[in-house]
Amino acid sequence: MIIGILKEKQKYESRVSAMPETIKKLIKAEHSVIIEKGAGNKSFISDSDYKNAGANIVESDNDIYNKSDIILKVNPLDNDELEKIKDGSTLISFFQIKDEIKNIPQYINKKISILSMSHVPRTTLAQNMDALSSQSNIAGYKATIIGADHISKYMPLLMTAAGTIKPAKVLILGAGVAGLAAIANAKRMGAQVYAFDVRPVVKEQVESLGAKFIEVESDSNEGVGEGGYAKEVSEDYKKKQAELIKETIKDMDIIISTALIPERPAPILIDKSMVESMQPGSAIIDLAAINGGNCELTKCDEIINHSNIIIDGRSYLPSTMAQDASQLYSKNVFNLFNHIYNNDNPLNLEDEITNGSLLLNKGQVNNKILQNFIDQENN
Amino acid sequence: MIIGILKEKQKYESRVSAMPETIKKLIKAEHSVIIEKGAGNKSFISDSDYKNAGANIVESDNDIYNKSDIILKVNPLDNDELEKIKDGSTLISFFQIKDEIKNIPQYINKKISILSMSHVPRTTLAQNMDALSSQSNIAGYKATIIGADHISKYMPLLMTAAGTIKPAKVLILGAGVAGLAAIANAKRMGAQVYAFDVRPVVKEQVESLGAKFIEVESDSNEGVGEGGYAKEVSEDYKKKQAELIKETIKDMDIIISTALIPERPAPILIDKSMVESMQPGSAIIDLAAINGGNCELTKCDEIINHSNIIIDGRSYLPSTMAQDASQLYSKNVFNLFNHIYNNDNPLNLEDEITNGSLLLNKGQVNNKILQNFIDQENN
Amino acid sequence: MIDLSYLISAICFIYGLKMLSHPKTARNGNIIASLGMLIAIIATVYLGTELDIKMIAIAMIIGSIIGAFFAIKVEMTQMPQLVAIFNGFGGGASALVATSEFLKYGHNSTMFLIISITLSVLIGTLTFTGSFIAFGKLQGLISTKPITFPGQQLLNGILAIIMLIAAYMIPNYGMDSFYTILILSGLLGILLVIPIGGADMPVVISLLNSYSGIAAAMTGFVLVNSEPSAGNALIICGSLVGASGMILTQIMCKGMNRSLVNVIFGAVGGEVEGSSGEGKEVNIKSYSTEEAAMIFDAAEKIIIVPGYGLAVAQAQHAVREVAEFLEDKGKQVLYAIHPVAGRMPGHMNVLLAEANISYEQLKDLDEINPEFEDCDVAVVLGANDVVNPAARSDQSSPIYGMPILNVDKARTVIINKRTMNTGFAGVQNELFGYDNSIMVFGDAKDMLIQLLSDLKEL
Amino acid sequence: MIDLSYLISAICFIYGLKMLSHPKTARNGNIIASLGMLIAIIATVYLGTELDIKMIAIAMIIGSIIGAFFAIKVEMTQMPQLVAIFNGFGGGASALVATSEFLKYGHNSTMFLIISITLSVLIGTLTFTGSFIAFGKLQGLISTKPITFPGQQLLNGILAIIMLIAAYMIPNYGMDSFYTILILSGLLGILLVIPIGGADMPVVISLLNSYSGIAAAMTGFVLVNSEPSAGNALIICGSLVGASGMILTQIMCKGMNRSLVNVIFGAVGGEVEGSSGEGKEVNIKSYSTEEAAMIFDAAEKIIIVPGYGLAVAQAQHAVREVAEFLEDKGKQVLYAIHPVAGRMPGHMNVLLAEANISYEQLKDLDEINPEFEDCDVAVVLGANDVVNPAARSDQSSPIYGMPILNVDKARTVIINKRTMNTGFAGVQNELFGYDNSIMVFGDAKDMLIQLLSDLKEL
Amino acid sequence: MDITTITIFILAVFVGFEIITKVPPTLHTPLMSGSNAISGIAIIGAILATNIDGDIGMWLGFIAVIFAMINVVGGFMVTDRMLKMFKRK
Amino acid sequence: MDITTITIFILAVFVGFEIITKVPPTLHTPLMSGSNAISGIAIIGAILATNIDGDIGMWLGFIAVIFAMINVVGGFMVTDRMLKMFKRK
Ligand SMILES: NC(=O)c1ccc[n+]([C@@H]2O[C@H](COP(=O)([O-])OP(=O)(O)OC[C@H]3O[C@@H](n4cnc5c(N)ncnc54)[C@H](OP(=O)(O)O)[C@@H]3O)[C@@H](O)[C@H]2O)c1
Ligand SMILES: NC(=O)c1ccc[n+]([C@@H]2O[C@H](COP(=O)([O-])OP(=O)(O)OC[C@H]3O[C@@H](n4cnc5c(N)ncnc54)[C@H](OP(=O)(O)O)[C@@H]3O)[C@@H](O)[C@H]2O)c1
Ligand SMILES: NC(=O)c1ccc[n+]([C@@H]2O[C@H](COP(=O)([O-])OP(=O)(O)OC[C@H]3O[C@@H](n4cnc5c(N)ncnc54)[C@H](O)[C@@H]3O)[C@@H](O)[C@H]2O)c1
Ligand SMILES: NC(=O)c1ccc[n+]([C@@H]2O[C@H](COP(=O)([O-])OP(=O)(O)OC[C@H]3O[C@@H](n4cnc5c(N)ncnc54)[C@H](O)[C@@H]3O)[C@@H](O)[C@H]2O)c1
Repeated sequence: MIIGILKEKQKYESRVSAMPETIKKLIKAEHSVIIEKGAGNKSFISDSDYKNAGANIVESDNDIYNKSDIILKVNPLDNDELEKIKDGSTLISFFQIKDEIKNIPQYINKKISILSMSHVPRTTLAQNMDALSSQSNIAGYKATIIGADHISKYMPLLMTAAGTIKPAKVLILGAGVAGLAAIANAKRMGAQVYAFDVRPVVKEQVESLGAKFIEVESDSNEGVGEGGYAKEVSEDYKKKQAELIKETIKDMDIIISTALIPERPAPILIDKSMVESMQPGSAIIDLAAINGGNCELTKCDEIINHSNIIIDGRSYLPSTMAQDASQLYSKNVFNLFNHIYNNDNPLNLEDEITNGSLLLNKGQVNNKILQNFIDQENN
Repeated sequence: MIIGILKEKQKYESRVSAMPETIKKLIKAEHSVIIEKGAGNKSFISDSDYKNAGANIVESDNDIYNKSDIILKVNPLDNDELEKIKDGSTLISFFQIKDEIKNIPQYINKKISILSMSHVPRTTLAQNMDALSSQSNIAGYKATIIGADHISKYMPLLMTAAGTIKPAKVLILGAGVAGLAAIANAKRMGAQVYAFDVRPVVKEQVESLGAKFIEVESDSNEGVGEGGYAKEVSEDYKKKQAELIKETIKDMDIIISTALIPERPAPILIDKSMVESMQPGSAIIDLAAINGGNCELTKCDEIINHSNIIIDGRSYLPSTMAQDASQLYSKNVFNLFNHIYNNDNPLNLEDEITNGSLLLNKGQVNNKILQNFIDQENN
Repeated sequence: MIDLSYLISAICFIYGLKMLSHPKTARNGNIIASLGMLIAIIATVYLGTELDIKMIAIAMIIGSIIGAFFAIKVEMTQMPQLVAIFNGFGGGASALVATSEFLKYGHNSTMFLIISITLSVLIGTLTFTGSFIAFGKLQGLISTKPITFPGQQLLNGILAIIMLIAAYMIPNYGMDSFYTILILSGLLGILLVIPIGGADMPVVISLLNSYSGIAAAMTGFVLVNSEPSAGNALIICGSLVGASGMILTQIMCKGMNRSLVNVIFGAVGGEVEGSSGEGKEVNIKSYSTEEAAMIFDAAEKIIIVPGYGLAVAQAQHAVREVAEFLEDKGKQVLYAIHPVAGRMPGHMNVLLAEANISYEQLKDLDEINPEFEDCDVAVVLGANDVVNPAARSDQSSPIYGMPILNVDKARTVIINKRTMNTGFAGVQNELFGYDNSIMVFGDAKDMLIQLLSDLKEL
Repeated sequence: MIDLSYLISAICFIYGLKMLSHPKTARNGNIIASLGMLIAIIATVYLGTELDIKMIAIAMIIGSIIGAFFAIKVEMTQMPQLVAIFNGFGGGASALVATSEFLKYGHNSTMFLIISITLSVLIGTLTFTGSFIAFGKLQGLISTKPITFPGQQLLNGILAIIMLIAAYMIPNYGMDSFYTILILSGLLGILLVIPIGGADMPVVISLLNSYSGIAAAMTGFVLVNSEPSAGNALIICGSLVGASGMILTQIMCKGMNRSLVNVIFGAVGGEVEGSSGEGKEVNIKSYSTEEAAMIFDAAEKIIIVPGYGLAVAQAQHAVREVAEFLEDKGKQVLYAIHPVAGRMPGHMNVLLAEANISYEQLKDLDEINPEFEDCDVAVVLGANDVVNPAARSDQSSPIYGMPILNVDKARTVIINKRTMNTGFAGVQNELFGYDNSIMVFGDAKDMLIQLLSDLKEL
Repeated sequence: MDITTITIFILAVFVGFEIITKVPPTLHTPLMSGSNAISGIAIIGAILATNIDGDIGMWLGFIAVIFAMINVVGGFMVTDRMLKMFKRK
Repeated sequence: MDITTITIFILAVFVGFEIITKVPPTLHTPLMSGSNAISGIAIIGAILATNIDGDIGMWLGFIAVIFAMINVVGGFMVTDRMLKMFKRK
């Protein structure tokens, strides 16, 4: 097969969907690879690196869209790209349905197959294809670094001749993959770390990283949805939770919020008054920004200052660590590709992973949620 | 006495020379304190905080210059301020002779006394007045944070489903106070840390923080100057050192350089070719920038990108942590003030600390190095 | 001369026993003890009063052949029952000697002699029958379940009282009393052992062993008048074995977390086999940390496999301490980090870095898997899914296809977790039942701390 | 009845000694042993053959008063010499008893008796004179320096040979031979002890103590024919003390890192007092980790003072382990962080955070200083300047005026560093010589690891 | 019957109690088996018993020798076999 | 002279060797002092010696009793004094 790799066009995107190593593996598996010129630049990979790995460098993305059977990308196609892609080809990339729903008709028209990295099931077996995890982990890690950069205090405890500096207090809202990574790194940096999540199972995980878990008393499985993800919670719970967060937040120096509910806007956990109750000089890193943010005031991809509180809504943290982010992403993509195509029966819909990640199969809808969204659109 | 506290006028300065706590102590010691409006804003201290502590808030700095016997500042006076200061008053602030030499005649003319925070002797007893240490420690700490932010890689080792991420390699050039702080924090963040210094005693200190010391073979006390500071080293040593750094640098992801020699330009340890030999995506944090930098390419207070290597020459890192920096600095200042004025014989020139920090005594030169500089200027 | 020989043989026994209780000297200890025995026999036969050497030789040869035959033939797994039966013969011998002494003196003996003979017969016979029951239980000839019936203890008490009376009556009734004692002792031996469960058998055997020593000592008291030096020898060696056996029994009880009283009267020793909860039954071996420590002690290359449970237990420091101790002993210790161990990417890295375990010791899946084959012990600490062999072999398993750490290739796998519960993926792990697997249950931190102190005590 | 009493008293001694060797039971052990002695004496006096009770009572009262007087009056620091002298009397008593037995039997005794008497007199007298020399050395009456002269060992050898010959001649020359032995033994005792240095005295006393036990045992052999039960009692108790004393001597030698041979023949035991290098001489007490462990064991509140040395030794994990062990024993452990400890601001924080010591346990100067007063042990680990009392009191000191951690206010201060070298500021630290200060020399990490294992063995 | 006999008995009991201190669990069985073999010291009595007058006594002695010998020989051998397993490579 | 005496001696030596195992250094002196007091068991011999005919023997016995008594009483008392120091608060 001919596999095409494109340069990402989004403003803040620095990642690339395949590393030279991955390309070597693809070529070993007797595929041929074409790659757009400069695709790796922002991840500090030169075209010659790609060439050495065996890829063909092409000047224009048109060539790639025309020739490739399968296209590897980080982000889904924009309008322009969607125009260019050849009918019947397969796209492997992140794909949040709620954000892309407007383009779905065109994908269907062009009989595109979409293998969504966002929909790889979160099973033990699929973990090496789980790009959500690998990128969330980066985001969580990086959030603590920029948090430490934003505040005008030390993270660790320090007893010096000029007095004792108290350790910074960090609160993590939502202890999924990103949240756990943030906890781990904030602990490492010496801060006092607190965490909160709706799913009670997370308590043990938080404590396994040495942080304190803040609990809302409630029916124990309130926030547990399908497949280990969170679901929306009751009003009563929301009130208790708001109360708890409100109390806790006052003392915090950094808040890293990662609370997400799949295919839904992010829950608002921090409102304006709560922000204003924080100590001047504190920072909020809102990793849920792209889904609306966990903080009312968050502006996606902007760093704002509200009454001396910094609210960082950058959604592209993985891109700021493009070298590692690209490496992990490209391995995830390759593993998925390999899982699906490296057997006698490619696109075996019996297979949980293949079936789960396949949103469109040559233009045919292969996903319940997607179908729901389409039905909703049509009404 | 009337003690005046000013708002710092320098572009990147966010610190303030006295915290409300310090002011309380001064007032308890029966001094009165006047402070310029908004002096603490950038350190997130409001005027009302100062008021509550007992200070008088004044609108214009003129009032302060006119009324104060002693002026507490972070940075020395600029031309404008020097105009305004009342004759015969005392200034306590940082004071690097080589940078301020042009203003010295005017200080002398106005019979100003200068107590330089930069010249407090580095003795055990004086440690709580040692603002160089407290601020260098911040700079070293912060350098690792911004280093981790600059590079597009993780700091720690990570073994994940999508492959193993190697830990970042960090090289610290110059293991004084700032260097040691950088080592400690980089280790904490999980990086592999190497350090280099001309003073061999530092080896034990570096190792006491768990980092590796890189050694140049040589006469063992080559780089040891007066008072525990470094001195300039021989040509032969410089060559060996350059060789060693050149070899080491190639593998490094972050370089934090802190090498300084008092009252002299910083030694150049990294030249252009060495920068270019580094891996793309790496970063250099040059804490010696204000003294010319340890890297040939460093531009003071700028972050530049040279062939995909970021060179961060910001000299105001302590200001980015203004809350803690101001707190520590104000304690240092208070301790020095207290040491000098809180006894029967103020400005006791027998006292090592007083004598060491007193550069000008009512316009009279009280410091050998300063005298040397003046003599040089006059020739 | 004969006295001196006995003294020397006694010293041999003392030293032998002492050495037997240390792993490194144990084998030599056994040899020294057997040497002591040889000296004692030779002294008795050649230096003693005139004996019918031919007859003795025949008896000795018969006995030796039988003993040697079983000692060589029997399978390793049947050792305990063999010890039980040998022990029974020892007790029997004492009882027989006492009997023949009784026949010699009749009922006209001194008080002291009567007491000695009674005790010797009582304990010897009890040991004899009791050992056979123990043998039967271990061999599976008799149900290993505790066999109990109401009034059991009462019956034992009555038997004891009857024997007491019979002994008191010896001067009057002579042989009749004696036979009563003989028969009832045999019965008592059976009754005492039958209610004890299979799992407690080792303790019982040890106790019977101690009894047979005491029986020998009692026989010594019987003999001491007619044959003072032989009598003394029997007393010394018998009481030595009796006392040390008692201590050993107690140590064993403590090791099994049972009190001696509990074992003898409790009759509660059920099975301690673990069951795998749901699904397939796996047959697991549960070891104490002390036993695990012995295994570590003998190992040279050790691979530690941390999992989520290690993080839950916050045992990162404990594991480093154990590893450092083992390294100080010259062993090689590596950590095998599975890419998905824990609950977040790099979870194990964070954990182990916190304990300051150097990066060089951490090996990822590809590096470490070839190493398991020549590794003596793989220690799985709170990991489960990442070492589940089903991922390699069981196509129906939800984790089939995931690369795992091949811990099962190690000579011995020691697995620590709290229960037989499943891990994150919710699938059974047949590794736990493998022949080379050993489970050590408990919280990882507690277990490691215990292990360390046991290692230090070796 | 008398036999039984002796047996019981022997059992008391055995138990008493056993208990004496464990800190918690030691005192009761001593009481049990003295009870055993009481039983033995009563049995001898009241149950034995007819004796001149009045005379015995007088002698016993005299002896008791002398013994009690010294036991109560003497200062704590003089205990060792007291033990030495008591021991000498014990040996003397054995020699006297043997002498009087010799007078009784004359030279017409059996071979066995002659050997027994000779050994008893030899060892008893040697213990007597040797103990007095040891006493003299410890009390400062005789130079504590090893007193040596050429041919010393040769002389000892000749004396021994002469005695051997004299003993052999007893059947011929009777009393003359005997007196020769008596006198030469006394001389030998002096000669054996005089070349041994003051520092090795404790070992010598222990050895002499063992000898006095052996002397008693030998006396037992002398008596066993005429008074079998008393003889046996002496043999049992004497050999018990002889053997246990020998073991104790060996343990002590090991503790002092000397071999027994070395002590007896080496004559090299010099002074082990530490000197402070330059400047003022401070008189320090250097303890082993074992002794330090005993102090920790008795403490309830412990404050750890880390310094630069702890970082150099990278002993952060070791200190946490020790602290956790102590906490598990129910003790309170705090860390006192001096603001300038180490070589960079916050050095100790970085260090202790790496070992995951919780922030709550770290106390800064102002918080911790009031705590030292009711703290049992302050442990200074590789810190020096930050605990130098000169900063408080010595106006001439370059660090005068710096606030320090007031460790000297603690009941006991244990200071660990490698040498008597100064710290960063280059000033002497008189804390090391304070009465409540104890030095434990060595690298902080090694020392802490050793300490932990010693703590576990208590 | 003599007090010395009792003394010896008691001392031997003491020695027995004291020499077994900490035994690692893996040595429990061998140690048990080894001390079991030692309790075959009854062989001495058995041998002497063969000398007793009267058929019954003698035959009892004969059987006792066989029994004791089984205990002794079997016991030591099986102990050795067990201990061989622990030998390090 | 009897082999049993030797047997008793040897067994007692064994017991003596075995009961002292690990002694913490602070207990060295008290233990030494305590066992020293026990070695005053020579008192038994001394008491019996007072019974010996002839003046010299008797007086030797008298002195021996004094000596032994010093050892016993002084020894136990001083040991107790030392051990009191170790008592916890
Ligand atoms: N790494 C990631 O990014 C990530 C993220 C999400 C999920 N996962 C999944 O998590 C699993 C990780 O595998 P794993 O082997 O590390 O863990 P695991 O399969 O979940 O097994 C952990 C085991 O530890 C035991 N345990 C729990 N607490 C313990 C304690 N205090 N002391 C001793 N043992 C304890 C538990 O058994 P007992 O209850 O019997 O003690 C459990 O069986 C994989 O299935 C992986 O797919 C990984
Ligand atoms: N905190 C800061 O910012 C800073 C910066 C620069 C200077 N200082 C100065 O450094 C000093 C700090 O005081 P401090 O008490 O922490 O340290 P210190 O006074 O320098 O004493 C450290 C002691 O540790 C011992 N030591 C070294 N290595 C050891 C090892 N491996 N094991 C055990 N002991 C070891 C040394 O004695 P041996 O050689 O005998 O073992 C030494 O006396 C102050 O004078 C302070 O002014 C502090
Ligand atoms: N099988 C695997 O191996 C594997 C791999 C990766 C992740 N997972 C699992 O997938 C699940 C989802 O992980 P994710 O990081 O992608 O989650 P996510 O990004 O969807 O959500 C982040 C976290 O926010 C929490 N959250 C949602 N609403 C909240 C609210 N109102 N208040 C507070 N917290 C709220 C969620 O519970 C979740 O923990 C987790 O259970 C994770 O362990 C499994
Ligand atoms: N007495 C005290 O308590 C106290 C307090 C603080 C600092 N100090 C001491 O003061 C001294 C100076 O500390 P500082 O941080 O202010 O130093 P600095 O900022 O002047 O210099 C930083 C480091 O750069 C090094 N350096 C100079 N030239 C170099 C070259 N060519 N290559 C490599 N490295 C080079 C120096 O050796 C020094 O370690 C140190 O010895 C420090 O320990 C003492």
